Parts: sequence; structure tokens; C-alpha cells
Amino acid sequence: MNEELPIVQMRGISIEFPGVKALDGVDFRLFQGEVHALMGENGAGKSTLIKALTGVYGIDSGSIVVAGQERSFRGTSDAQAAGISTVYQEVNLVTNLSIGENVMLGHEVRGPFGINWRATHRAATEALTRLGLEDLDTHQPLSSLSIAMQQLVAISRAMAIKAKVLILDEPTSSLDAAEVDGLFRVMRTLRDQGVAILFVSHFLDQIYAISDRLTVLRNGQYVGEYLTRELDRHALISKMIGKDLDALSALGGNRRTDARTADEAPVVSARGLGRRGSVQPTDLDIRRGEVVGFAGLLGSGRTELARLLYGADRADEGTVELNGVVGDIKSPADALAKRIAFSTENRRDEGIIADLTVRENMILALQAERGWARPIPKKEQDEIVDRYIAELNVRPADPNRPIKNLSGGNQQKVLLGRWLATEPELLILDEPTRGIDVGAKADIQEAVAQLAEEGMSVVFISSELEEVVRLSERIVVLKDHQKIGEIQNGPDVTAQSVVDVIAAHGVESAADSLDEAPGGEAQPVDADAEEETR
Amino acid sequence: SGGGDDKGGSDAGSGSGDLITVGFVAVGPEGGWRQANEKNIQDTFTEDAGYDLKYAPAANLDQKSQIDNFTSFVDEGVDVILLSATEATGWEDSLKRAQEAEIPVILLDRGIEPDDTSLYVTRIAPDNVEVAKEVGTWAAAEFPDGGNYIVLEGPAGVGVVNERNKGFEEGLGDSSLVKVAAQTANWSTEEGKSVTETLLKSNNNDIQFIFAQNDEMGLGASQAVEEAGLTVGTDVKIATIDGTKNAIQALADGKLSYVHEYNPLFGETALDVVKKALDGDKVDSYIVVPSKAFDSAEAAKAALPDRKY
Amino acid sequence: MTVLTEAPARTDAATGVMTRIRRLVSTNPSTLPTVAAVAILIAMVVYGEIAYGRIVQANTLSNLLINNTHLIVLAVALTFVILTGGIDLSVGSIIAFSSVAGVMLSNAGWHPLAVLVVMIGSGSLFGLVSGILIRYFNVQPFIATLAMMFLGRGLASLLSTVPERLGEDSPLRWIGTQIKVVDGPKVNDLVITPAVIVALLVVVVAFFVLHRTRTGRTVYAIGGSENSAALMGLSVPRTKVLVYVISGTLAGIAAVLYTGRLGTAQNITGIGWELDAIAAAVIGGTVLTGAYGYVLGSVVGALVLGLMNVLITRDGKIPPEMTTIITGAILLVFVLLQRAVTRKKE
Amino acid sequence: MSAAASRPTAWLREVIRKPWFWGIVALVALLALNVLKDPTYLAISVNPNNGNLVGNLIDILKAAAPVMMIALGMSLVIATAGIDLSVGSLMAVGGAVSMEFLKAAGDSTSVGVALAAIGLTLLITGVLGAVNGILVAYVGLQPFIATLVLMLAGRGIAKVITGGQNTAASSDPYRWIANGYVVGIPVVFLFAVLIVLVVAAVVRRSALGLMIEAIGINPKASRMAGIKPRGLLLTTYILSGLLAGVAGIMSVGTVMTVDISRTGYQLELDAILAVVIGGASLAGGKFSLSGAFVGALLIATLDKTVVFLGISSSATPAFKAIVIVVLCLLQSDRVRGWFTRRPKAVFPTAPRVEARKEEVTA
Ligand SMILES: Nc1ncnc2c1ncn2[C@@H]1O[C@H](COP(=O)(O)OP(=O)(O)OP(=O)(O)O)[C@@H](O)[C@H]1O
Ligand SMILES: Nc1ncnc2c1ncn2[C@@H]1O[C@H](COP(=O)(O)OP(=O)(O)OP(=O)(O)O)[C@@H](O)[C@H]1O
Ligand SMILES: [Mg+2]
Ligand SMILES: [Mg+2]
Repeated sequence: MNEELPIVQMRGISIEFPGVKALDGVDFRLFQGEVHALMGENGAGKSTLIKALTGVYGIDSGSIVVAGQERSFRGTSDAQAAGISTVYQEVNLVTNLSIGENVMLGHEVRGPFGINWRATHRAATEALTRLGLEDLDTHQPLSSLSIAMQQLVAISRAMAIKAKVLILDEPTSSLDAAEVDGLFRVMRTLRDQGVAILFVSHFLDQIYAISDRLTVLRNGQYVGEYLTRELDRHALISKMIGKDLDALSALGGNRRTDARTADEAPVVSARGLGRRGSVQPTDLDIRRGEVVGFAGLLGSGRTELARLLYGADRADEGTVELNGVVGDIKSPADALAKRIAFSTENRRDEGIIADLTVRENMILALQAERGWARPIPKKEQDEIVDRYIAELNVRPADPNRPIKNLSGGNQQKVLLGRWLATEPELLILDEPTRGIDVGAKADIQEAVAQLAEEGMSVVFISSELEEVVRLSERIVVLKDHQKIGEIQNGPDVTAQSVVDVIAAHGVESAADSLDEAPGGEAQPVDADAEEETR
Repeated sequence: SGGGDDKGGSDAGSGSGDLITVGFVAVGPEGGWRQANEKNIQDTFTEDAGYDLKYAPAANLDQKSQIDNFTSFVDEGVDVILLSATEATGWEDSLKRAQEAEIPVILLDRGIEPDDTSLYVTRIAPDNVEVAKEVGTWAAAEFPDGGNYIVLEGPAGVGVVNERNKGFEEGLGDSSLVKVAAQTANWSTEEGKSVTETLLKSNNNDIQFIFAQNDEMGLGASQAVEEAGLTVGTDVKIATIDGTKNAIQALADGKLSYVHEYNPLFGETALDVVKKALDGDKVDSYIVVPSKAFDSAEAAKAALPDRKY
Repeated sequence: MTVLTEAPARTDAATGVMTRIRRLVSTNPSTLPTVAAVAILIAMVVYGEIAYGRIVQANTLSNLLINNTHLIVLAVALTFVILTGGIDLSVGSIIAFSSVAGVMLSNAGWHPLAVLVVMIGSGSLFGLVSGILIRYFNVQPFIATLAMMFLGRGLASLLSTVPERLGEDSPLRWIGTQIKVVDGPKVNDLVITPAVIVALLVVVVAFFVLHRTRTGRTVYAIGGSENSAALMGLSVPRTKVLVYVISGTLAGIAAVLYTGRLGTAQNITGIGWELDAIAAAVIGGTVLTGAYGYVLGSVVGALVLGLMNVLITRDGKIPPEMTTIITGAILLVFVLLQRAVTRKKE
Repeated sequence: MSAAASRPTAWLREVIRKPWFWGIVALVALLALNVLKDPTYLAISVNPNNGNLVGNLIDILKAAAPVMMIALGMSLVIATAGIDLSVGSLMAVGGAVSMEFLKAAGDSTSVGVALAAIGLTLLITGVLGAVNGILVAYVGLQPFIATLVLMLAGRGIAKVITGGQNTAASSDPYRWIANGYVVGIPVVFLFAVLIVLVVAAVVRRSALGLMIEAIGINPKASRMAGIKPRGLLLTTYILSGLLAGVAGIMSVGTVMTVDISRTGYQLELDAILAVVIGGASLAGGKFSLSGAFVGALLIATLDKTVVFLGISSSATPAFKAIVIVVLCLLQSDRVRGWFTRRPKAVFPTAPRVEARKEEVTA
């Protein structure tokens, strides 16, 4: 449709990292007025291509032409000067400064007396308003926001800069549906104004909803460029993974509805578990071999509740019983000793140890549990590492490579391996599939089902309601840092059922939080806590 | 008590009647000599003797902190200031302020440069240059046929180092002793040993005399000499300055060859001067504290029993 | 985080100073240590006045400023560097080199302006070398500036190991001339020196740069996350070099102020002053890992240190071996206090 | 991979990548400089009287021993992303305790007395190390400040212990540690090597090293992985304190005198330099004890060279500075790139910096 010259044209781009060819002769074009999706599995080289374009990495060979001129940027600032604005995959903001400053940093409005803060904050508010964030106080420190909100701020920042090219690397990975809609609205407006948008996401729905054209990468190689409407999902996925997808068609077929008997003794039983300002007192039972989903909107307190169970934050009220014994979990180390494992949603800050190798990262929790005086013998290490690299399909399969050199999705798999190596009774997975490609997502979902089958209890937290509904036997619904109900999964339960519970709770008066939720049997949650306060 | 018309340290001294407040701008811990000296001053200006001594040592031997302390005493309005400067220069402004505040200043140990005698009452001190000169004279006499010698110095740039070097060279006169090296050993025994050890090797043990600018370094040098298989007194002679008890002991044991005292005990003299200054009496602008030389084990042994520091 | 929800409720009642401070602190908890430092400075003044007297009087307060001009300037220098997460150990040595070189050139008959340029410029040069080592060769700030610390000291000692006296008539001495604003009885005058004015100017300019220019905001951003700052398109390399140049330059200025006041220069001047400056910055609320801190806080920190010395001198009964222990203990009390307040608030 | 390794250049490249490579090169260069001045510099002879080895190299080994000790502790502390500025002062404290104890005991031949002095010394420096550890791990102070406190106060404590004197004492067994020989080799060096080997074995054979690196790289993530950072931090600072005590014993043992203002003065800087020369990053994480060992040897050689060449005292710091700068340049990726031709990442991606930042603000 665009017969004019592309605004960005990359030819034969190659980048080699120690031991990996991250990009191998990749071509890419981007036209004005289009949303162009860059597709590929984890580690395919999407983020690397973006960093090559914006000068974060030097290229080994190839050429980059922007607006008809051969360019080699020497960093983001260069690229910005040439009209390319980027939101990288990792949220890149500075938490010590205010929200407004983060939006405007480097573009502050200046007056005769240096930066005009009033005008700068006003401009920031304007930028935020476009994404529906007009309620944010731009003077608050960025650190007061959740990761998701920070992601929105990062996007606002990219949009505040009047750019000809806008690059968004997985901007939606932690956004909820409404926020994604808002983002798409703005993206369409920009596209219609002639901005060229490069978009990366692992959500196929989103790709089909927003993109005009897409480029597929596989293992650092160029597969092809297609018009989105001419390529159906099946074909796209085949192109991404390089083979036909029988395995993937099974996705969604393995819904787990076999309810446990209620009288079976729970593995973990929390009563009135809470923490001031973070989680309202909550009752929770998790039985052997059961997958319990935590559902709720962003910021509803799912992560916080999970962190209490794991001792990552200290509960200030309530008790937790483990196999009928009251256990005092004061720290992750305590939890681990009691066979509870927790995979964090914040992979970069709380998950990986960047400079250590895949092997070291994988055995770390098991080692911590055993204590430093009992090192895991080399042979056992090899067994563990080889096993989980193979089972979880970690790529590259080299255990001695620093984990920081792996793509995000593969880092996630290594971390999953870390927890499985400790053979926990209860495994808490917080957003394990965030930012993960279809193939890997299926791998992980498969693994969860398999583990539960083998008798492990799993708490599964995800912003994708379908995924929660598909995997969980029981769904705990949270809202405003409070458990508002529980849904026993069944054939008639859908994502909509969960949404209904949440919506219904909003309608009820706040005074009574013990309401019945439709779509499943709801349990009173606050009863114990109220007794305590009396 | 005379001079001070508005009594300083209103609260600090209030309980104890009419004490004279003396601000002592001191050097602080530096080594055996300084320790003896400042303790002597503190033991002299006691409350029983009618004084309230305010002791303000320097931080890190830093002149800046001394100036701060001096300023603070002036602001506070003490009756007299005793000043043991770490460095001779840079005191004019401070002394002028003291003069304006009518606070007499008595220099202990170190003088000031330029030496404007109108700015202070008197200077009480042994004479560094003179003491070092005597060491030089002794060395020149000990080695009439010449020989090689090394100097162990304090940190480069410190006033004492420069003065003791100057005096020593003067004392040597036209002696045929040859200086083969001068290195800092930072006033320390351990470094004195380590430096001497290396210098002996780099000169194939062909060193006949070591001048250590303080006792501590000399004691270290002595050990290095012995470990190199040489004998102090016959193969190598070692001279030091300060005359601390450790050094006199070593001299008595034959581990040093010559120790020149740098007499730290002039508290009584200072007390006299303070009295006179407050009474408005005239005092000489420089009172030299006599220092003894010990040039033999016998002399050292004789002095040992009543060595105070 | 809980503070955040409280903040809006209080805005209406924003009248008195206390309320405003509380609001400042609650919206921005990182200001808290600085506010605490101010409070402690005031408390120290009050304690000193009650216990020893003659603290709140013109001369004591003037001298507090005059004696600490160079420390104030150095604290500002360190603030820039520390905010980026770096450190500069070389400032003390730079002062030694710059002042010895300056005095020698001045005595050799150089024009005072040329001397000034050399003194300040040599500081900038040291900073530039540190900056280049750090930025382009990835040398850690601690090590790069440690090397410059040795280098500065060594070069100063090579120039001269004896005190160099500035000529009696040298215009540089003007920096230290005492101007009596209020001539009180005896020495109880309100005095100011050009050096103090220069130091205050430095503070004002530094404040402006840090809070009202993009460069300044980049300094904070680098401290927050160097990686993010670079990905946000800020000029990280330039700014990183710049902070060390600024720090070196300010050390050069401090050398001018100190030399002008004392009239002599020496190779052993400034030993350990980098630690004083770091302590001042820390006491003023600057976090050593970067990102949080205020230049005004550092100034307060410098004054706290200065006042602490005055109080120790006034007391006069503290045995010599205790002084370093006391300095250490007071520093400890300060950081513990800050730690306690910041913890409670967060 | 295997094909590449067989080529000799690949082997060379491998060695150049070693953290201690340039340290060794600098060491050799300094020795060469000395040999230029005196061709017999490297000669080691046997003292006919007692069979001990004598020579400049032997002196270097002796001088390096105390630096090795504190560099060893410093390596571990730095690996946790900390720093221990107090080791120099702790050496003085240790020396003061030993000398006062020996002087009071007065028995200059008793091995028991010497052992008791050593035990007491290590106890006290260990406790002071624990104070650092508690301030860092439990109170949550920044290591720079926490240890700065003890760096300042430590010398005061040493002064209190000796009453301001530079106490001297005599004890033959104690003196032997620093000055004795076993089969011709200085005991102090043997001790140092032994201690390095023991610590290295403990750290590397157990999982201690891995965990220390983990908390140095990302403390938050380490905690989430079940590591208890506090205990580990405390352990490393205690170890650093103990090793400073050992260094203090070695240092005062040479002359049997503690110099309260000079013993260990600024040696913390030497230790930090040794660690950095050994290839570790002050940002924490990966450490190399062999690197620190080489670094300590280099520092000792540097000090000895300055004196041997007769470089004027005033020029010494400048000379040191030049050696440091040259070494740092050689170790930098940029200069390494000139050897191995590897242009890449315009700036390094370092996610762990962020992780730590939040710890601090908390
Ligand atoms: N800084 C680096 N150093 C070494 N290797 C790297 C580096 N960054 C990326 N790689 C490697 O390059 C390859 C491509 O990674 P990239 O991050 O571009 O993948 P991606 O397509 O963005 O994947 P994801 O969807 O998981 O984000 C991966 O194999 C990764 O391990
Ligand atoms: N829109 C918002 N504005 C301000 N703060 C928010 C917002 N959403 C969440 N937060 C805060 O961020 C934190 C994130 O909450 P939490 O991590 O428990 O959410 P969650 O349900 O796990 O969602 P997710 O992990 O998907 O972000 C909470 O402290 C919450 O108060
Ligand atoms: Mg990516
Ligand atoms: Mg969450």
C-alpha cells in the first residue's frame, strides 16, 4: 500500500554476542503511517534488532537507512534526535525522580530561569492524559507506581517526544485490557497522523487488532514480511516456531475441573493473613495437587498476597498452617525450608542474578536451602541443570553462559527451573507467562498441569484471565487488596464469570465485603479477622 | 588574675571560682615525644594550680583544624592561648585577631613564619635546627674518614623534617660523609625497618651511618641492620633525635649509637611565662629549652632510671 | 508508600512552616535526612549556647562560615559526584597541588588572573582525567580518583616540600580579607570575606545547575539508573565526565579560597579533606549510592562538622585519643538517626 | 570452541582475559626495572649462619604478607558490593592489643603467652569486624559510611588501649611469626599463603563464594532465592576484621612495636587496590582470590621498588598513581579491545544497578 520509500530500512543486519549470533543478516522496513509488528519467539532477536536500530548496540555488518540517509546512531539520544522514540522492553525510567520528570526528562520546558517546572509538569500531564492517566500526580516519585503504571508512564514519555518513528517493545506485557485499549487508541491516532510505529507483543490478539504488517524473525534470522490481514494465526505461529503446531492446538484442551474433596487436609491453610496497607486479612486453603488461580485487576493485591505466603513481606496478622502445623514464615528462606517456592513477577530486580551463569542461577535456591556448608556436588548440579534446560527448552542450552545474556523468556524458564529444583510442595507462580512467546507459554502451562498431576500444589497468578480459568481448579478473586470471593472451576466458568464477581463487588456497598459472587460458590473471607478485631 | 577583662568559658569555669582559662591549641597524638610534651603541659596547668586548661588537639596533624581551634578560643575569649603549631606559616591573621581580643599567645615548640615577635608573648622550645646540628657535628667527628650514610625522614613537607635536615647538614659541615639515600619512613618503626632493609640491599650493605629523624624510625633501622647480619656501633652507627625512653634503653643496649634529646618537658617554664604575661611582665621572645645529648651506652644507662617519657 | 495517600489530605492545611516541611517530606521522603540535618544543626547551636555560651554571637557564627568556606565548596563538589553514584577522593590532593602551583607562579611574578586560571584550571584538568578514566575506560570512580589523589599529592610534593608563602602584596590575599559588616566590641564583629561570598555563589550556582538545568536533572537520573538514563536518551557520557570536571574545578576554587585566606601553600595541605567533604554530604542527606541528596543539605552538613569542632574545642576536656572516636561516633549517630527516621517514614 | 582453543593465539587470549594477567605483567615490569638498576636484584642467597634465604624477592614476600591478609578479606567484602575502610585502623587496634598484652605478660619466651596474645587480638578485631557487619547487615548503613566510622574511631581505640604510647614488647615466639624462617623461607609468607589457601578452599569448595557473589550482584533476588544475606554479610565483615587482626600481628611483629598512628595507615587503600588490580569490580559480584593475591604482591613490589630505585619520597605517590592508571587502562575493556578486537555494546547493560538502588532508598 505504501509505494513511497520506507522511513526505516535495515539491510543485512548482523550482531554477534559472545557465543550467539543474535541477528544474522536481518532485513527490516518500516513505513510511515503503519503499525508494524515484529514477531518471533523468545530470543528470536526482536529486542536486539530494536537496539541495533537505535544505536544501543553497534552492528557487525549491514546498513541502516533512516529517512533516506544512511545512519549509525551512537545511542538513544542520537536516535531521538533523528525522530525515533523508543520504549525498550525493560521499563527504563528512573525511580528516584517524579513521574512528571520521567515523562519529560531531557525535554523539560525551559524558561529564562532554567527549567520551568510548572510548564514541564503541565506538559507531562498532557502526555499522560493521552493514555488516560490524567489522575496521576506528576509530582509523586515514580517509585510509588506499580510496574504496570510505570510501563504506561514510559509509553507516555515516548509519545511526549514528537517522533516520526515510535518503537514499542512489549509495551503491553503488564497492562490490563482497558489500558491496552487506551494504548491502541492512541497508537491508531498517531498512525493516522503519519507516525511509523514498530510494535512487539506476544499477544496474538493484540497483533491482529493493531498491526498492518508484520516481520517474523526466528533464531536471529529473517523469515519474512507479511501483511497482517493476509496471514492467519496458524500460519503466523508456524512461521515463528518454524514447524507446524500440533502441540499448540492442544492448548486450552486441558482445563482442570476435577474438584478436590473439600475435606481433604490442605497443604497450606492461612487464616486472617494480612498486612497493614497491603493485604486485608485473608483466609486461604490450598490442597495437594491443586492449582489455585489468583485473579483480579492490576493492583488488586495478588502479588502482595503471594508475597505474604512466601514470607517476602512479613505478615502483621494471621497465621499460616503448613500440613496442619502452624508455621512461622518470616523470610523466603523460611518458606523454602517449608517447601514453598515463589517465582516473582519482577524478573529483573527480584529474579535473576544477572552476572551469574544459568547453572548458578538454577541451583541457587536449592543451594540456599541446603546452606552454604553443603555445596551441591558437580554431578548433581549437572543433572539438575541438564534436566530443566531440556524439559523447559531453554535456549541457548549452554549452562555456563551468564543469564543476563539470555532473552527475557528464557530467563523466565531458567527461574522456573530454579524453583522446580527445590521440589516444592507449593509453587507460587506470579505472572510466569508474562512476555513469553506462544511456544514457551504452552511449555509452561503444560508444566504447571503436569506438576499438579504429580501432586504439587500451585498458585497461579496471571493477568490473562483465560489462562487462569484454563489452568486453575479454584480461582481466588481479589479486589482492592482484599479477597472478595472464590470460584470453583467448572464447565460454565469463563473469564467473564471472574469479571462478573469483580464487577458485582463494586456495586455492593463497601460495608459488606462478604457478598455472594455469581458463577461459583463464594466463601466469606473476613470473618476471622473481624472476630480478632473485636 | 589580670589580663582577661571578660572572663571566658562562663559556664565551664563557673563552678570552680576564679580559674584562669587557658586554651591549648595542641598537635595531638603523633608519637612518644608529643605524648610526653602535651601530658606535661596538661599536668602543669591543673585546677589546683588555678587553671582551666582547654585542650584542643589537631585532627590528622592538619593545620586547618588548628586554625579552627585557635579561632574558636579567641571567639570564646579565653585568658591565654598556648599554641603548638604543626606548621610555622599561615598564622598571622589568627594571631592578629588574638591581639585585637587582647589574648596573649605563647608559642610552644614551633615558631611562626614570618617571625613577627610582636604577635606573641614568647616562644618556648628546644631548637630543632640546633639539635640536628649537634647530631651532624657528632657524625662528622665519628667519621673523620667519611663513609656512606642514609637519612630516614618524616613525611615529605612537614616542617620538622625540613628543619632537622637543615640542622644536620649544617652540623656535618665539610665532612666527607656521602649521602647515598634519603627516604621517608613516616616516623614509623615498621617503615623504618622496611626502608632500611631495602636501602641496605640496594647499597650492598655499604652504609656506615644512619640518621633517623626520630627515635621510632631509628629503632626500626636498628633491627634491619641486625637482620642484615651487621652490628650496630661497629658496622653501622645510628643516630636519632627525641630521646624517648625506648630509644635511651636501646642506646643502653647498644642498639643505637647516639640519641639527642629534644626536651619536651617545659610545662613549668610555660606556667611561669603565663603568669608573667597575665601580670603584664616582660619576657624574652624566645626561651630555648635545653636538650641533652647521649652519645654512649653509659650515658644512657645513667639517664634511664629517672627518664620520664 | 502509605505516606502518599496521606499527602493530599494535608494540602489544605498548608499554613505554618512545620506543615510545609511535613508536606515536603511526605511527598518526597528523600528530603527527610536533609531536614533532619537542619534540625540537628539548630539543636547543636542551642546546646552549645546553653552548655558553653558564646555560640550565638557575631564572631563565632562569622568564623564558622569563614573557616569552612573551602569545606562548603568541597561538599558541593562531592554532592555532584555522589549524586551520580560516584565518589571523588582526589579533592584534597587537588587543593595541595593547585595551591602550591598557584603560590609559586604568583611569586614568580605571574599575573594574578593567570594564576587564578592555572589554579582552577589544574583542578578541572585533574577532574577531566578522572572523568575520562571513569567514562571511557570503565575504571571505577573510587580507583580513578584514588589515582588522582596520589598523583596530585605527588606532583605537589615534587613542586615543593616546604611551605610556599604568598607575597605580602599579592592580590590573591584579597580573597581572605575580612570585611567587618558590624564592628562589635573587640573581636565580636560580624565579618565576611570575599571567600565566603564566592562559596555562597558556588552554592547558588550549583543549586541552579542541579535543579534547573537538564544537565542537573541528568545527574540525578544517572544516579537513579545509568542504564535507564542512557536508554532515555540523556547524554550520560558527557554528564559523567562533567561531574568530575565540576568536582575538580570546585576543588581548584576551594584551593584559591584556602590559599587566599592562609597566605601559604603546602604539599601536605588537604590530607583527609575528601573524607570531611564526603561526611558533610552524607550528614546533609546525600545517599552515597547516588540519586538522592541536595546541595543545600551538603552545606548544612559542612556547617554541622564545623560546629562540631567548635563544640569539642569549647569543651576542652576531651582527651586526645577520644577525639577520633567522638568524630566517628557522631558520624555514626547521624547516619543512624537518618536511618531511623527514613525507615519509619517509609 | 575446541577448534579455536587449539590455536596458540586462543590460549594467549584466554590468559590475557584472566583477571590477574596485567597484575603479573606489571609485577614483571617492576622487577625488570629493578634489575636494570642492579643486575643482581633477583639474586637469592643463603645466609651461611642460619640457612635462611636472603634477597630482595624474599623481602617482597615478607612485605606482601600483611597486605595479602587484608586484601583477602577485602575481596570478599567487595564481592558483597561492600567496602571495608576500617582494616587499616583495625590493624593498629590488633597491634595495640598484642603489644599491651605481651608487655603486661612480660614473658618473652613463652609460646603460650604469644598464643594468648594472638587469640585476644583476633577476638577483638573479630568483634570490631562484627560491629561493621551489624551496621551494614542489620542496621542497613551503607558500607562506606559504616566502616568509615570505625576507620576514624579505630585509631582512637588503639590509643585508648595503649594509653597513647607506641607500646613495644618482647616475645620471641610472636616475633618469630613476622621474622622467622622455616626451611629458609619467611614464616610470615608461609602463613599468608596458608591462610589464603584455607580461605580460598572454604569459600570455593563450599557454596559461600557463590552466595557472596549472588548477594553482591542482586541482594533482592538473592533474598527471594532463599539466601539469608544478613548472616552472610556479617560473616564476611567478621572475616575481614579477623584478617585485619592477622595483618596487624604480622605488621607489628616485625618490629615488636605498635605505632598507633602509623600501623596500617592507609593500608585499606592498598588492599582495595590489590583487589581491583586482581580484576574484581568494586560494584560487587565476581571475585578472584588469586587476583587479590597477585595484587598484594604487586603493591608490595611497588613499595619496595620505589625505595630500591631511590625515587625521592616526594615523588612516590605520583609514581604509584602512574602504575595504577596504567594498570587500570590495561584492564579496561576498551584497551583490551585493541588486543582482541571486539567492538560491542556501546554501553554495558547493567540491570543489577537498579536492583540495588531500591535497597538503599528503602
Ligand atoms: N547483551 C547481550 N549479551 C549477550 N547476548 C545477548 C544480549 N542480549 C541478547 N542476547 C542474546 O541475543 C538473542 C536475542 O535476544 P533478544 O533479547 O533480542 O530476544 P527477543 O526476541 O527480544 O526475545 P524476548 O521475546 O524473550 O524478549 C538471545 O539469544 C539472547 O540470549
Ligand atoms: N493504578 C494504580 N495507581 C497507583 N498505584 C497502583 C495502581 N495499581 C496498583 N498500584 C499499586 O501497585 C502495587 C501493585 O499491586 P500488586 O502487585 O499487588 O498488584 P497485582 O494484583 O499483583 O497486579 P500486577 O502484579 O499484575 O501488577 C500495589 O501496592 C498497588 O497499590
Ligand atoms: Mg525482547
Ligand atoms: Mg502482581
